[in-house]
Amino acid sequence: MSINVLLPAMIVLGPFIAGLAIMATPEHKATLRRILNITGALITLSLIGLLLTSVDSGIDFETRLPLLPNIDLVLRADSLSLLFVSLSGFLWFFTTIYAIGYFKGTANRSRFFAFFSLCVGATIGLALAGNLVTFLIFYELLTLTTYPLIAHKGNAASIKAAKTYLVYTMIGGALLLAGIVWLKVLAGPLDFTTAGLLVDIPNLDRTHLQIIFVLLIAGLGVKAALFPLHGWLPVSMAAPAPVSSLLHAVAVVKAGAFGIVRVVYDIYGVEFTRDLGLTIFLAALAAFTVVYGSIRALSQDDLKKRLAYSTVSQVSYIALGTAIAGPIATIGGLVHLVHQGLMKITLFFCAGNIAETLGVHKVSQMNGLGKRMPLTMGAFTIAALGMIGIPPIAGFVSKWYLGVGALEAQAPWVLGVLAISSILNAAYFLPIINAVWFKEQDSPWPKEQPRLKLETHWMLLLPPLVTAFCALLAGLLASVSVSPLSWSTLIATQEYRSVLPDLSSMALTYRTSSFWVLVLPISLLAMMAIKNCRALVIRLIPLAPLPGLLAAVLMADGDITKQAFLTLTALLWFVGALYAQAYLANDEKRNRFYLFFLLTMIGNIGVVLSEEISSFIGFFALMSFSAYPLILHSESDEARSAASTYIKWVVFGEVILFAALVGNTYYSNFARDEVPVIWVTAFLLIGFGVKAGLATLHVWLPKAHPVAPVPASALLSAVMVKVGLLGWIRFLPLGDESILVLAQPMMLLGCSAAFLGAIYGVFQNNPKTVLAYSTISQLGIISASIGFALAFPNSWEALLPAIVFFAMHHGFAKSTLFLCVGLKKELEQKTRLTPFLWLLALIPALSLIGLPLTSGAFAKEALKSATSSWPLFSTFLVLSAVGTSLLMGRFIQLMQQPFTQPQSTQKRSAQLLSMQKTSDSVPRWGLILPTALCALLCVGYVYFTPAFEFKIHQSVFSTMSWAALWPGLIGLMILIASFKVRAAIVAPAAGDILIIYQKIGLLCQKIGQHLGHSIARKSTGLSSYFYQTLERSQSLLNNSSKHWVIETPGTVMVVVLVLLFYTFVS
Amino acid sequence: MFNQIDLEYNGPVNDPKASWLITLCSVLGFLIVLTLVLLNYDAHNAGLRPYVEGSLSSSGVTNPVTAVLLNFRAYDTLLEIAVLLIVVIAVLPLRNSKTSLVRCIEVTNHDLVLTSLQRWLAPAVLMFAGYLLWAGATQPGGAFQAGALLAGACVLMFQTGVYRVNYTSIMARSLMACGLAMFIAVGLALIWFEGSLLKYPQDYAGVLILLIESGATLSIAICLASLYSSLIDIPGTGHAATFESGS
Amino acid sequence: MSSELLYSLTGLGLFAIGLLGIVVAGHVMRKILALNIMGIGIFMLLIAIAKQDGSFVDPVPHAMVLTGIVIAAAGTALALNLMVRLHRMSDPKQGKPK
Amino acid sequence: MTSLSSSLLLPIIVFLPLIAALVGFILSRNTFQGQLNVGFAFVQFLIVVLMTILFLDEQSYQSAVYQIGSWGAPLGIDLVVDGFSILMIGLTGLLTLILTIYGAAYYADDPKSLRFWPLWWLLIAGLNALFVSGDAFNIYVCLEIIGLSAAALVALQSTRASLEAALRYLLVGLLGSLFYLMAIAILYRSHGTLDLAQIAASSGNGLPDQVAMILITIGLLLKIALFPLHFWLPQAHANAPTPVSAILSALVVKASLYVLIKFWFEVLSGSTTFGASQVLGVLGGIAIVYGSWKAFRATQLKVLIAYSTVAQLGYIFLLFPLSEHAANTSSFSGSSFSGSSFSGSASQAAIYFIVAHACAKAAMFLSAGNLILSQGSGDIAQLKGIATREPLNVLIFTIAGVSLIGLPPSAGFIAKWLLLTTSIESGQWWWVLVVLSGGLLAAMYLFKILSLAFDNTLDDGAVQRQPKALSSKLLTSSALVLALITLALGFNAEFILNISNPPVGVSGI
Repeated sequence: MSINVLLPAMIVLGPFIAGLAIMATPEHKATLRRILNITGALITLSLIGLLLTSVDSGIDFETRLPLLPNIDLVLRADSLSLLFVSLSGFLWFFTTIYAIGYFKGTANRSRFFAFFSLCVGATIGLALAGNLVTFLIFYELLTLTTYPLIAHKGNAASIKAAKTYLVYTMIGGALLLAGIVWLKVLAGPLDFTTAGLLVDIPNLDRTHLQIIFVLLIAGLGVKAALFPLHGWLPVSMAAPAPVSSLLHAVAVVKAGAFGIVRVVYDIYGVEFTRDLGLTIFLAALAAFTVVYGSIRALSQDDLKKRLAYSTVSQVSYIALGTAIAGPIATIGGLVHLVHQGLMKITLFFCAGNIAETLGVHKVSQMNGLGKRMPLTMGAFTIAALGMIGIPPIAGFVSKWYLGVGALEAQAPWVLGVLAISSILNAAYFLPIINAVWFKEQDSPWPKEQPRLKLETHWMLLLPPLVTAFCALLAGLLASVSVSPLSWSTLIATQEYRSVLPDLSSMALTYRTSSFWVLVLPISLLAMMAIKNCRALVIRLIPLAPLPGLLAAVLMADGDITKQAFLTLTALLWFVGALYAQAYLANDEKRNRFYLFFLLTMIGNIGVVLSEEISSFIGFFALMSFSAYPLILHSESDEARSAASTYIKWVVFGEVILFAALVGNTYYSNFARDEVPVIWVTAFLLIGFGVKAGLATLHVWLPKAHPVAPVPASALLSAVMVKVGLLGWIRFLPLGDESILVLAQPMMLLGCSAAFLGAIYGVFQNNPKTVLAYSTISQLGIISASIGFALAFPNSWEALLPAIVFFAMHHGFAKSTLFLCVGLKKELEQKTRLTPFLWLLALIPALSLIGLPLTSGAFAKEALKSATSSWPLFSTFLVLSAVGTSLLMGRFIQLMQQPFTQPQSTQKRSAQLLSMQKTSDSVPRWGLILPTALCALLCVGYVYFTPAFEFKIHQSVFSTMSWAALWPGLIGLMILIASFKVRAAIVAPAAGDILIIYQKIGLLCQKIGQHLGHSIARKSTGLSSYFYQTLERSQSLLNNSSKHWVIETPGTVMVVVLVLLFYTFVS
Repeated sequence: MFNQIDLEYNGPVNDPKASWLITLCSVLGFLIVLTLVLLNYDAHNAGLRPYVEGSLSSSGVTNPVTAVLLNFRAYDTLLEIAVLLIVVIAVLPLRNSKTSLVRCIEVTNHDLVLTSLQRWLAPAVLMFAGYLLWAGATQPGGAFQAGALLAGACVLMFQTGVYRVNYTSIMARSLMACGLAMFIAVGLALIWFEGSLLKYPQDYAGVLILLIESGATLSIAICLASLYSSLIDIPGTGHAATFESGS
Repeated sequence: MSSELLYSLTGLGLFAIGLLGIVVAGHVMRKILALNIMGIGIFMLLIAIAKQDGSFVDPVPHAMVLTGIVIAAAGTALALNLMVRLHRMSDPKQGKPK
Repeated sequence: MTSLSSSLLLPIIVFLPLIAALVGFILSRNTFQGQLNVGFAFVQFLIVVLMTILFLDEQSYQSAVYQIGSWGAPLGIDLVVDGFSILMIGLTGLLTLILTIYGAAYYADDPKSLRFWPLWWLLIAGLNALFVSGDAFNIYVCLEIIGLSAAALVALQSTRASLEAALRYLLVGLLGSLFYLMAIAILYRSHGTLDLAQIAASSGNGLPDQVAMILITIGLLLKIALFPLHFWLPQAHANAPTPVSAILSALVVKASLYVLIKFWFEVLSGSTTFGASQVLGVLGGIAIVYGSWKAFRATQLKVLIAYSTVAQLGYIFLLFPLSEHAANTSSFSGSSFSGSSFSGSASQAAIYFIVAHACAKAAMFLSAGNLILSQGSGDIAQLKGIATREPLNVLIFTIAGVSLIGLPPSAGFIAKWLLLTTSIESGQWWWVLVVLSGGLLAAMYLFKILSLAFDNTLDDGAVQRQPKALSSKLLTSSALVLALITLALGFNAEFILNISNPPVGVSGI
């Protein structure tokens, strides 16, 4: 007996022995039990570690015990089993710690922990099973050992849950057994073989194999909670939290999913399964479950129930990845096994924590929970965001690979499923996160435990933190060689020995150029965690973007786009941070603001620096989501509504972008002989268009920008929207070919945004809204230019610098204007300083109009010259200046008027304003100086920005042209002329066509709810169908069994006798 | 059939008429088939007769039935005695009284007929039982017949109520067990001496068989007597009550 | 018709009667009796089998009958005992179990 | 007597329990009664183990014969063991040991022990004698010993219910034996011998043999309690004292089954027909469903277990149709003889089922007995929340139940696996449905108990009984040992299958 025979057996036996020892431990000996628990888990963990290292060094592990003739009990360590074993062992350890904390001082602990150990032993055995029969044995053992855990509480709900669980799993087990027996008769000992067992066996009846496959999947699908078989999972949330974690993350559902993987890959073999036409069946089932689970989760108020439905949805990703039957999708599915485990266990830990500590069970009770339990909710947030698939958390990796894999396997519809699921995920997780962090506690906690030093017992706190951290790491370091992803890749390599493409091109490395730029902001962020340092950090924040500037200066590789954007970003963040110092000096929520300010900054700079897709999309997401609290900052009704609009569009944009980038990656790396399809470009346009305020996708802009604090709106409007542009420049196939189908709508949208935005903006009463519409209008010009580039690829070379230059110009000008809004008080006061201050407002305004001698004129000139091949475009540019001048005029006019607070604005901000008014009448230099700096930049950037080609040809005075002047004058005239008319018109609501979207959204919601309800009704019907049938048959049999009572056994006996005679003699 | 344990005399037939008919037809059919078997198929020519005849001389007895019972198929007989013992154990009271095997008690109202019958008949029956036992070796007869006769004598004696037998006394139990015990002892001893279970040495076969039969006779007699007494209520004695009181 | 056959048929008839009786009889006593009748039927059959031809009878069926009788007696005794005990438990006047 | 062989031990295992019975009968109750009986059981167990080892060692799976009185068949009676019977003997030895220990604890201070022990040992003697018997009439005597002692043991409680159950059981047993005896008479008439091997050698498919087979079948079906002749079983098994219930379910019904299998597959294999085997299979299938259903509906714990026995016996009867086909398929593999044979996977399944069910059911009865002792009531409704008070016994009950359902890892799983494999191999897939639904139904009644056991909610109306602690740890530990054996059998089936495979009949085929 050498080590390679003993080790797998020892790993399986470890938890079993621990379980038995615990079972024998008297109830009152808590310490002994704890020691047994922890040592058991630790020993198993270290044995698994040993196994891992040994397998890595090429030793074969196999324990084989004869079970029946021709059937052995086989425990074997291959890469797939190791993946699952390590996950179980690792999560078991933390769940044990958690459970010890959770069950402190309750009854029947020996029983609980004993079965807990046995359960994990069964899981590990299942993972190491080397053939289908061994798998079945441990699979059923798992069912049995889970039962006492679910029933542990012993109340009516948990008994019912346990019963339901059994009904499902027993039937599933029976089906599985039937399938396995049948298969065994056909194919002999069912050892798992990579690349499939059945391939090598000749003369198998295809129909039989198909039926067997359905039997097997039905059996496994019960545990994997595939659609019609998932009913037990939501019910069993009545179990204690550690059990739920175990059920959802470590053992049970994973066992089902793992079994499906085994059956498809190691028994049937992927190609063979596809041959039999079974993958599509499985994929459709899994896809439906994904969507279905999400829809059901939406309407659950019970937190654990919501999480349970989320599990239903998420676990099917694994099955989906398996069923898509392509190597990349396989990786996605397998890695989700681990990732979902990490994230879901975190969520359940957190749910358990709040239930245990505060008695909070419902989503509706969670308002303001973040203040009471910040660490727990932090972990929750990370995990929830990961579930949605927000990079760089683990969930994204899975979805990414699934998406690319789906395309690779010619199943683009899966992408749609992923998108819908992600949106739904966001729809049920984001409200929770919002409630937790950004709402005030509205009622006392149902059952508050006495406050400890930490927010709850450390044993309850540590596990979720660790697992959340792991989920984060697993996503961030996905490309590291020991990550779950690399592991899954290894497994997939074995399963698809011949057809695995080179995956390095889609690795998620999160690479950025000059990462050192981000070191300072990140370290500041880290320092914010320490209470005492916060004041210092806030002082230091303006320094954070400066390394970016340095990097831009040092950048020598000639990538002007990046250099320009980096310059713009760094400078404006610097200005914004400086401005914020003064603007938010007295704000209560300063800390939160700066936290997200920093995060957004990191995201923004990171996006600019990013070198490949993963880092781009990661930082992009970071920036987009971190901006949410900035918009929400005042927490007025308007702010809430704006922020919620914003986040919806962000999610929409992210999802579209995800699909687009998946497509982009696939077509640029794997589809050598296919032409990129048009939808990828379209999705890119839409995805980034949301950020870049593309007309019809712009509606969040005029709502969000005005409500944010001034520095935040400045940055939003000036920098962050430009990231959309950056995305376009990076990923669109600009300059390569013409995509007229998209170019025309793009130009049309750009033009209409430029004009209609201006006209709509003129009627606004809030200067910030006016500025926002101006942004839309200006971005319309950019969009139109991009459209132009799509139409005329040849012009791209000339157009790119012009667009970048235009973007910079707009960034500086618009931020100055926004900052000026904050100076409104000073502008109204008639001091010596006032004219200079007005100058600060006028310079960028004029620049935007593009009056001669301004940088705006430069920018427009550059655009004009780049688009000279189509004169109509130049005309459009000139005409757009009329709109801009209208807007600027309106802005100046509004700045002159005494600012009337809209009634709906919350009183608090008004008080804040009045407080400021009374407290100091001296000019706030803290605000003025950054504004001035910004204005200076607005004028001067022309001179220090990178050497754009056109700068060489043109001088400032070359912009002196009538074409640049007359639109402004016309605009001014119109403004003056229409003064009366406009005054009579009530300002229309900011966000113009948002109403339409809202209507559509409401409609969708209604349909969704209706659908959800009807599904819910149907499926509760389905899950209770069994019970009903049972009851009905029970009563039927009850009635009939009265007649069945054999009152005349003697007669019966002679009848049997006659029967025997008949069968024998005749 | 046995669904209800009906204790009512002359109670109604508890199976309904239909099943009565079914049963009747079935049983008749069954009977016909059995008869057909008997009529159409010849019996095996001689059965085991030739074998018995061939080995009779070495069996120690001359009566072939006794030879079969106590030699060739003695194992069956041994188990048969065990069957009897089972029933006795099952019906014996649970309380072991310490009184002796037989006691005389004063009975006030003598039943003259019974008493005289007992006086006259009992010794004769005893005598006849002894003869039957002895004769079993050569003619029909043997342990069971003798035992049954003996039991009859006992019943006769105890019916009067003068003699009270304590079947649970150690003596009675020893007597009941002695048949089986002796059988087993002889059987096992023969393994030791002859190398096979119940393999009588030819010279001692008759003696050993007689020994076994004597033990068996005693056991059978007292067993049957105890079975009888477990069933009846002896008037005025309260016998049955004491019998059942242990349970 | 030989006497053996007569015996055999009678035996079979008794067996059938016993069988019929055990199925349809009411009182348990009757059932016990029916069982005994069945047994006796078999014994008769065995005895008839023993004398298939000529003078010398086959002793083995005889031995079987003797053993069978003891066993049947024992079984009957136990059954009667149980019946009596049940009877004593029930109401003596009604004769039905309580 | 050259060397010790397994056949030499055959008379010992019959006589040892007889001696134990006599000792128990003659000696009054004393303080060493329990130890004495356990000692006997232990010695018997050792002998059985020795015998099994010898058998496996020297006989190379051939049947061993012991001629009583050196007469030899057909004149004398032969004791014969083959693989199947050695397995049954081994099972008896093992269960006797454990159940005797349990019984010693159960009857530690009970006057009923005076009646219990002799009857107990006589029953064991009957079982052992039956399993080694090679003579048709001897089997009849053994069946009567078993039937009478079992009925007497059921009556031990002397309650009205138990007396009724015992009387019914006794009468059914007698009736069954009479059918059997009738068959023996017919067989003797046509074959002129009582030795099974010789009957087998001369048997064909004539009408007399068929009639005999029918009579044997109906008689033994009555004793085995196959649906619809199970009417006596639930009451008998439920009203008996716990150790008796255990042995009744575990061994006594199996003894009749053993005889039936022996006749069906070895002695009169030529006269069986496909139709008859299908009838038995169908009845078995109905028994599975019906028994499970009745078990689910039971309100008394022991009745539940008893009905579960009815259901489980149904599984074993699937052997008949399944091996019918196995025989057909084996005809082309060389050994061609008409009718069915007790070999191949169907018989393996049945044998394993017998062993698995014996251990599991005994464990279940013992743990149920403990629960009833502790709770003071056999009502299922009274078991609410018992998992907290008697966790170990609930666990044992569960393990046994798991085996009955056929979930791994347990002996029951292996048995069911074999059964399913055989069903599919022989193309009779409908039995798969029966077996699987039987498992589900079994799960229903088992988990009904478990749900109650885990239920901690308090009823207002329920009378709170004062739970009693069990008097002896032996009660629980002997049940535990059985449960562990059940589990252990689920991990290596080859041992059991090796003993019985290939079973060589007395006919020496």
